[in-house]
Amino acid sequence: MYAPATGKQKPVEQEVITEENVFERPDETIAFFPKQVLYDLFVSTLLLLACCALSYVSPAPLTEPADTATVTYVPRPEWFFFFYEQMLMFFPGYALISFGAVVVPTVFVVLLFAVPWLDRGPRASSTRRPFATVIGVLVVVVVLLNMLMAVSRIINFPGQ
Amino acid sequence: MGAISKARSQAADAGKFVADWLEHRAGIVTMMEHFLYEPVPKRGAWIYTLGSATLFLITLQFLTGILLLFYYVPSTDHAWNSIYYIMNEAYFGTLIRGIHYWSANFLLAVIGLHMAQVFFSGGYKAPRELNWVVGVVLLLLVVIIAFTGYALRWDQDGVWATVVGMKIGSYSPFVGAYTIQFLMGGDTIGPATVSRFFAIHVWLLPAALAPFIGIHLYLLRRHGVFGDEMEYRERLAKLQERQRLEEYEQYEDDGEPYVGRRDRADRD
Amino acid sequence: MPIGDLQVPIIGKNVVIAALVQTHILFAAFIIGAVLIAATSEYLGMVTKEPRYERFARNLARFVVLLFASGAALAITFVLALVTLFPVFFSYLQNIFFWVFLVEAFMFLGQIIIVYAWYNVWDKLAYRKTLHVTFGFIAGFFGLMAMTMIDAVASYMLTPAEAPVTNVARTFLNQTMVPLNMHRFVGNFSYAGFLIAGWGAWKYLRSTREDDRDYYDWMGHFGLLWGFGFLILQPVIGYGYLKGIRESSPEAFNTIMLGERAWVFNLLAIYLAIMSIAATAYFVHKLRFAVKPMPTLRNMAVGALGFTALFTVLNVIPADADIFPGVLSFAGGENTDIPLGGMYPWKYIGLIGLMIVGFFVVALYLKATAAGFHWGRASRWSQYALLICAPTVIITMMTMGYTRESARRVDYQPEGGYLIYNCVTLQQNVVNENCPAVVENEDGTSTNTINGARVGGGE
Amino acid sequence: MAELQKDPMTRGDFLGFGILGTIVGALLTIPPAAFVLGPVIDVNVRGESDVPDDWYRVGPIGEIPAKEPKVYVVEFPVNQVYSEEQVIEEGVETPGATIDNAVWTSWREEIGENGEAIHRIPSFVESGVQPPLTQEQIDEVTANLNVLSSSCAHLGCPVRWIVKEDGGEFLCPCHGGIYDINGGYVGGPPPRGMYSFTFEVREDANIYVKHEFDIGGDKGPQQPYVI
Repeated sequence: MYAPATGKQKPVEQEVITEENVFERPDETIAFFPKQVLYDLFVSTLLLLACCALSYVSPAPLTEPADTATVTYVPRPEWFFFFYEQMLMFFPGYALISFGAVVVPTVFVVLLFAVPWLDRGPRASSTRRPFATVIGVLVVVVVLLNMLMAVSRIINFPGQ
Repeated sequence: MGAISKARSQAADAGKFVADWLEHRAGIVTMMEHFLYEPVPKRGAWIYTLGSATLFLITLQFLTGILLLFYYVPSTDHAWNSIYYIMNEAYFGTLIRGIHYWSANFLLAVIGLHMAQVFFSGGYKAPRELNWVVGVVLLLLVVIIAFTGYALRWDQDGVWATVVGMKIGSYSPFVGAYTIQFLMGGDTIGPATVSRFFAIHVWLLPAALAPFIGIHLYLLRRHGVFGDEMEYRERLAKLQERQRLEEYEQYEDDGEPYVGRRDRADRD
Repeated sequence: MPIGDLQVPIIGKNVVIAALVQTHILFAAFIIGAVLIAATSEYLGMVTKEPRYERFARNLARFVVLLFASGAALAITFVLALVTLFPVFFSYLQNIFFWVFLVEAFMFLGQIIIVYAWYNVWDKLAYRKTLHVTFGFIAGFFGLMAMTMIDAVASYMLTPAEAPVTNVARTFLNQTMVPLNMHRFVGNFSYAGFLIAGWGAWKYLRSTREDDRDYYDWMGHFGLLWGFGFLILQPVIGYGYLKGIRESSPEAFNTIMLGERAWVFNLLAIYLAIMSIAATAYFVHKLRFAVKPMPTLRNMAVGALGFTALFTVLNVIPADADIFPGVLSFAGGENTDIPLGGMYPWKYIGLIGLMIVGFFVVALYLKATAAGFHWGRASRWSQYALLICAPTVIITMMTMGYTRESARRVDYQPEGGYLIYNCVTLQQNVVNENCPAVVENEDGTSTNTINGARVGGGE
Repeated sequence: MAELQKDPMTRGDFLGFGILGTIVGALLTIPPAAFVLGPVIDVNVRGESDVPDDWYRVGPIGEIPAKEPKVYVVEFPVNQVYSEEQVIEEGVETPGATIDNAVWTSWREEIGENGEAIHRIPSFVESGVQPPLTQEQIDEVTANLNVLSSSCAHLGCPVRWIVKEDGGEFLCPCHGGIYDINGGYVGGPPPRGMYSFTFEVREDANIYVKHEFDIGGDKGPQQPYVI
């Protein structure tokens, strides 16, 4: 934990900054209570207002009761599964469907868990670790593009 | 002394008395002081609000979720009607369900941003690896809660999304058939599916979510907030300065003019 | 036809348009790719403080500035040719995409201003390098935006959305807009990269001074990294693109994949084979000069070269491989239940194999690049490999352009094929009711809002 | 605060605790596991499906047109949780839960030598059906009838029939899977053709169906039955 903010800590000038303790204490700190809590509350109230306004402007959807014998309805996933559904398209045929639907996401989640052990470089800023940043940006771009492709497929498909 | 100033001093004494009484018994004041006045990085304060926004949205989900529980009935022939009742008959029903729905969407977006912020600012470096792992567990829990929650309204969207989701699940090698039979409560969609999804969405996963959020916050306070390298600009500058000085001394004694470290490799 | 029906005497209208647009794209693709490569190299120079990045960025920027004018001239002539030779079609397109063309024009203008300014203030802004680098990236961004707008029009021509034009979302974001834009974005880098590599190799073979040899050897390496690195992403994006075409314009898909234009993709497979074998061989050869020698990994790289050759062979076999009856045609011939959906298994394995081996070799090579190389000692034939890649990439670019445009031929049936798929024919008649710019009048007939012609076959 | 009292622990104690703990732990987890995994055990170990193994009426064969398929709705009673028959008999008299499926029925279509389609609609059906069918009439109908589940073989979206100039095709609107009128695979992401029900035709000229797919000799993976 940080040394307490009250006066007793060692005067900073004498402190010899080494590779290990450079990230020990940030240059300037603010107390959590007044300042940071205010910022957080500001963002939270914005979100709350947005939720309340949206819940009247476009209410939570409730289509007609379920009918499992329909042939006219087109099921669509929620927006946050768009990229997943579009990604399935890249694994055709019965040999690859289970690969693309389950194996690839599990591998992605396992790699996500292992990120701190895959990128062990000392420096944290993204410009100082190009390999991790490039892969991070690639993943984000692929997800966004897949989402965009899914949107373009959904609005253009004769589903309406 | 006027009546007002007397009342004020009495109120102040009463307040002090209560605080001391509580402090002696529960040590509440020191704990609050310890938590509230913890030093946090200053420069990037606005970016770190993403984490607390996620926390706020999850609490919002817990609250509105519990309120919805007062009216929701998890059975195939009542689920839709109970939600119709919430939306049309219950006072402020549209608001409560609206908040639950919209803060779910915002929650997933904000979790994505929060994860990206931590990844690109390197917040998972030692000693904070565990916090990253707990974060990923939280992400998975939230996504599964979102998927199970979508089915509870038992309308066309909900049921058919579950059917497609189950079919995708059935493609997983070895365990596919068993997992979806467990989730559907049999080998076809029916009343058991609603009650299972209800149990998972309302209690099983949130009960798993709460302690992990606790661990996440505990680890956060244990190692302090790692914001971004911009928080350590001056300290990094001092470090590089000291390293450069050390390097100069090393060359002076062997008498050669100093050449950049990289080119030394090419020259010999 | 409102004005006289112009016919170009010998070579015909289509060849005029094709010649102009192909050359324009060869210039424009290089410019968009090169501006971003130069800006990145300048940034790398700023970070690693090595003089060669700076020298390369400056030379490349000068080359781009020189090429820019001729590229732009070709574009203008191309538009003029379109307006004169295909007036109905072009006004039809202009009606639908007016704002898109306007934005594209301004993006083009922005790119011109910034690229010229960026090159001319190179010394003046030397003391504020970060600002100068950001200018480079802004110029690149403008170029990409111009390309995105053009891609909206190009993807619309091949896969028009069946929605009325007022539905802007569907018209702009039609089925193949995103994959086509991605395919060209990655293609520009790969194209520019291979050309830079070829240029570096050519100068390396002709250079006499020691430091020139080092510099051009490095330039060949840098160009090939861009070229091959982005080339291996193309098959996946191409697959997504073709899926989009099949979903919204099945006949066009059949023409290029199964119909009489299918030979084009065999050609493409051959180009892909040449480029990937040459690039992998170059990487394997260069690994010998790594500062940090990696003997085991280098042997694996040789293995990778073998695999690349195998996968390219798999790719080059034509789909209907009954030339060797029984041997190569997949078990059971016609009614085999193909495990990969409609894909021919060996072509799919070939492409995916090429990509995975490509990733492995590039990652290995990047690891060696991080530690640095001893420049200036590359062998002659490794430079010849780069020299072969440059013309191959130019022909690939042209073949790909030819495929996309000829997909709308749809074996010539309504008056020689379509200009906008299922909507405007080559003789510029609107043939389909649900064409966006067609208006349903009360008496049931529908008239084309542009030339007032009654819809349903040219009269 | 009293300091922690650390009495030395022998290896024996440790093993004792370990074994005792595991036994008690196992005993404590088996009942909840069985409680929760009940349905999985029923389906896999005891082989019972939620839908009683019986024939369910789909609809008359007379109304199926020659060239295009007709959709019927079949209602399967679902014995799950509180809607089991025995439970309803003992308890409160409530209607059991049912799940209805859309079933595409069509006459088999073959491509003749000269390339145009022959529709195998039995002659006596075209000229109006008199209910008591003879045995060979039933055999002819059973041989030429497609009874297909409307759930797409790829991800289970409801498949629809779109009319095109020469006949039509089954299209799955989710990802563009295409099947022909017999349910055979034509194009798109599905790994195989449409699933067909095990069905039988009885004298009363009605189709009866079981709640299971007839994968028979047909290749391709048989995914668990979802709807």
